[in-house]
Amino acid sequence: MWKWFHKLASPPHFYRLAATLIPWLAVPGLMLIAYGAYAGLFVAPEDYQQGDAFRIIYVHVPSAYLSMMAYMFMAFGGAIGLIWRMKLAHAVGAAAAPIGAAFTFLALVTGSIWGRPMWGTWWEWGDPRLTSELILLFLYFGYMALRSSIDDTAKADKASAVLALVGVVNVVIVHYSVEWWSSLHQGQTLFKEGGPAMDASMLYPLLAMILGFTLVFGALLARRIRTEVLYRERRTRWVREMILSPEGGK
Amino acid sequence: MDAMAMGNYGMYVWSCFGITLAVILISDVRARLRHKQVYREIEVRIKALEERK
Amino acid sequence: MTAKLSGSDLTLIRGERCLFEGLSFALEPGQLLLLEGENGSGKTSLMRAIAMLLSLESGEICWNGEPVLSQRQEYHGALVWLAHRTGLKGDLTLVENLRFENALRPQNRIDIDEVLSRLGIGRLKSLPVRSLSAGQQRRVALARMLLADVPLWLLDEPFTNLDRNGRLLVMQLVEEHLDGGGLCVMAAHQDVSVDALVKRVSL
Amino acid sequence: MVAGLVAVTRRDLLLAWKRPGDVLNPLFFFAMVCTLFPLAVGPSPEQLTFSGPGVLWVAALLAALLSLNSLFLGDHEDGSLDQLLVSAQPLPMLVLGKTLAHWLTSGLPLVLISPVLALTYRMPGNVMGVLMLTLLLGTICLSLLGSIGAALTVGLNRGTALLGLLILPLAMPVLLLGANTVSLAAGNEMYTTGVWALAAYAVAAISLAPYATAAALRISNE
Repeated sequence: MWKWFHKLASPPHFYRLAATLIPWLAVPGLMLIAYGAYAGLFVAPEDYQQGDAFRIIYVHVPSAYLSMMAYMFMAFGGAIGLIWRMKLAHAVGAAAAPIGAAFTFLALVTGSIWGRPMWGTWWEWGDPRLTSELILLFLYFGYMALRSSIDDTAKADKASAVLALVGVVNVVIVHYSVEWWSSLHQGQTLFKEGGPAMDASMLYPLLAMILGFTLVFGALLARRIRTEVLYRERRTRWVREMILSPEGGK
Repeated sequence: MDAMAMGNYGMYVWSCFGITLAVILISDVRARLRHKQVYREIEVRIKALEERK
Repeated sequence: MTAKLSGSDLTLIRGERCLFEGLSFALEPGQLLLLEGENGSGKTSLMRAIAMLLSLESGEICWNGEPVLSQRQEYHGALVWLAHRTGLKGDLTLVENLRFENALRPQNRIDIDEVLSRLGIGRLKSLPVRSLSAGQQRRVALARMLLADVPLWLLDEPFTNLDRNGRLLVMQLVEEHLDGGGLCVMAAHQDVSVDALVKRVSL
Repeated sequence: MVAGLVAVTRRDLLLAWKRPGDVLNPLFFFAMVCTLFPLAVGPSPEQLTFSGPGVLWVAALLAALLSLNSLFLGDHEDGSLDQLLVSAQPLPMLVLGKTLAHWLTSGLPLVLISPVLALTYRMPGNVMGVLMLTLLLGTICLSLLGSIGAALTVGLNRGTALLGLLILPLAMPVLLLGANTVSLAAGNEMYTTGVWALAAYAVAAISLAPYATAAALRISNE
């Protein structure tokens, strides 16, 4: 197993592998999203309480899920990069940040749009999930701000890896402390305790959307990792040969 | 067709789906542009080195 | 125990530039390793890498045959680092600074006054360091080095801000250190004449 | 082991003694922020008693943040940070020493003068006690969290803004626990859960933060 992992971790190998991987992730992902969106919008019955507004769940939940997953990528990428000094792992961390921030923003926007008809306001501090999501967005901005303020890539990688590791511990703490905080004040939440009552025809589109979003996230991530790898390896021989070779490595 | 109206929540539901599509598209386009830009920068530097040799 | 410092196949890349590649050296007790090269040639970076302040791209530094990465505390306990900046607190007096250094090395037993008089800064004891001249501050940093009483000296441009007899004093101290079986790595512009085996690395 | 910690703490306290300005500035800032609020919102007593805990806690958080930027900056500039990184003493211990000295010169004074400001917010005596307790635990957490941020940004001279952006999201649970515990006490409800949570956070921070700070220092001092 170790040999496989080492082979994958070698930048030139990963750079080419990722290129072929992107369509294999993007196409099925988009198909799943197409099915999920159609089924979620038109096939699934409306929620007996929230009516059709609950259909926003099909984009809100996947985005919120990905905003967390991207941060995990940043933390694990950082940890592996620090412990085994693997540039590729740092590249994964650097690539995941902007995508994670995009999905966190998406979760916040869809959450507040969903809240408008439910609570009558665009923002309800009482909802613990939205508030935790907002703090997560600040964590992303902090990570990206630190990374952009350090010129030397190697140092930026290591410093932001430490911040991501400290941050991932705090994401958990933020989640529980915000839950405790909102239990003090009777804020309304989007979900009833167990979430909207979901029968099968409602649930399948959601699973499809989550899987579809994850695959699309994988494609976006793979593309950004290629760029990060290319930038970090810009002085190496394999990059020079690739660029000078006739068909290039677009 | 009234299905589109989403029980007069249409504006909220469609704006959410629209924004989602927009964010995914923008992320993809920005990722592609960034890759092209980095690739071109490296290409220019390496080609310049080659000429000088 | 024959204290021994060696570096094998050291490579360091800073941003765009590769400062040195495949560099190796070995240092035995009583020997001086002289790093030569103009400004910006990577002398300080190599010194910082030897002091484990900088991580290398590849290659390994060993102390007594063992890689330094696996014995950071012992290795740091056996060396003293003299850099461009003196590393002294300007607001504190000379004695307060040195007393702090001593507290970090509880096991040593060299008397402060004897060292200060040796370096000719005995009468500046109660002045805040920031009011001293650059040369005097350099001598205080040298005092810290003598007080540390450790086998390995890492000196980065030790002669800066020193007048003629200051430089002679440094050479004398290095010679005594080497005679006593110590090791010294020095980065300097001008040539150094010492009656001990001098190994040179040019960058 | 502890020799390093004691030595660094003593040196930093000596330094703070010689530069009282660095200690007093955050206190003035704390007092000023507490007076800004009534000016902005109006002096009505119910308003002040209701928002007192929150305002005092936010002001304490910002004051603590203000003094963090200089935690390692001075050492970085005069080269003594190099000496700490090359010392035989374990770096997390030295870093803990610095953070302890920082807390003694910034966090503790905040706690001590907070009752004076709490008076202006018509805070009853027992609530003031809870305020001081939560501020005591909270400032410990803030100093430790802030030392990580200060270590990450020491070589960048980007000022407090970047440090704030890094640390505030991490400090939000501390603020949230602290402020709400005090307002619970003000409403004489059961507030001990918040205090235990803050204490747990402080213990976790004391045992984990120095390692993160040490790693961050080694990275940013390269």
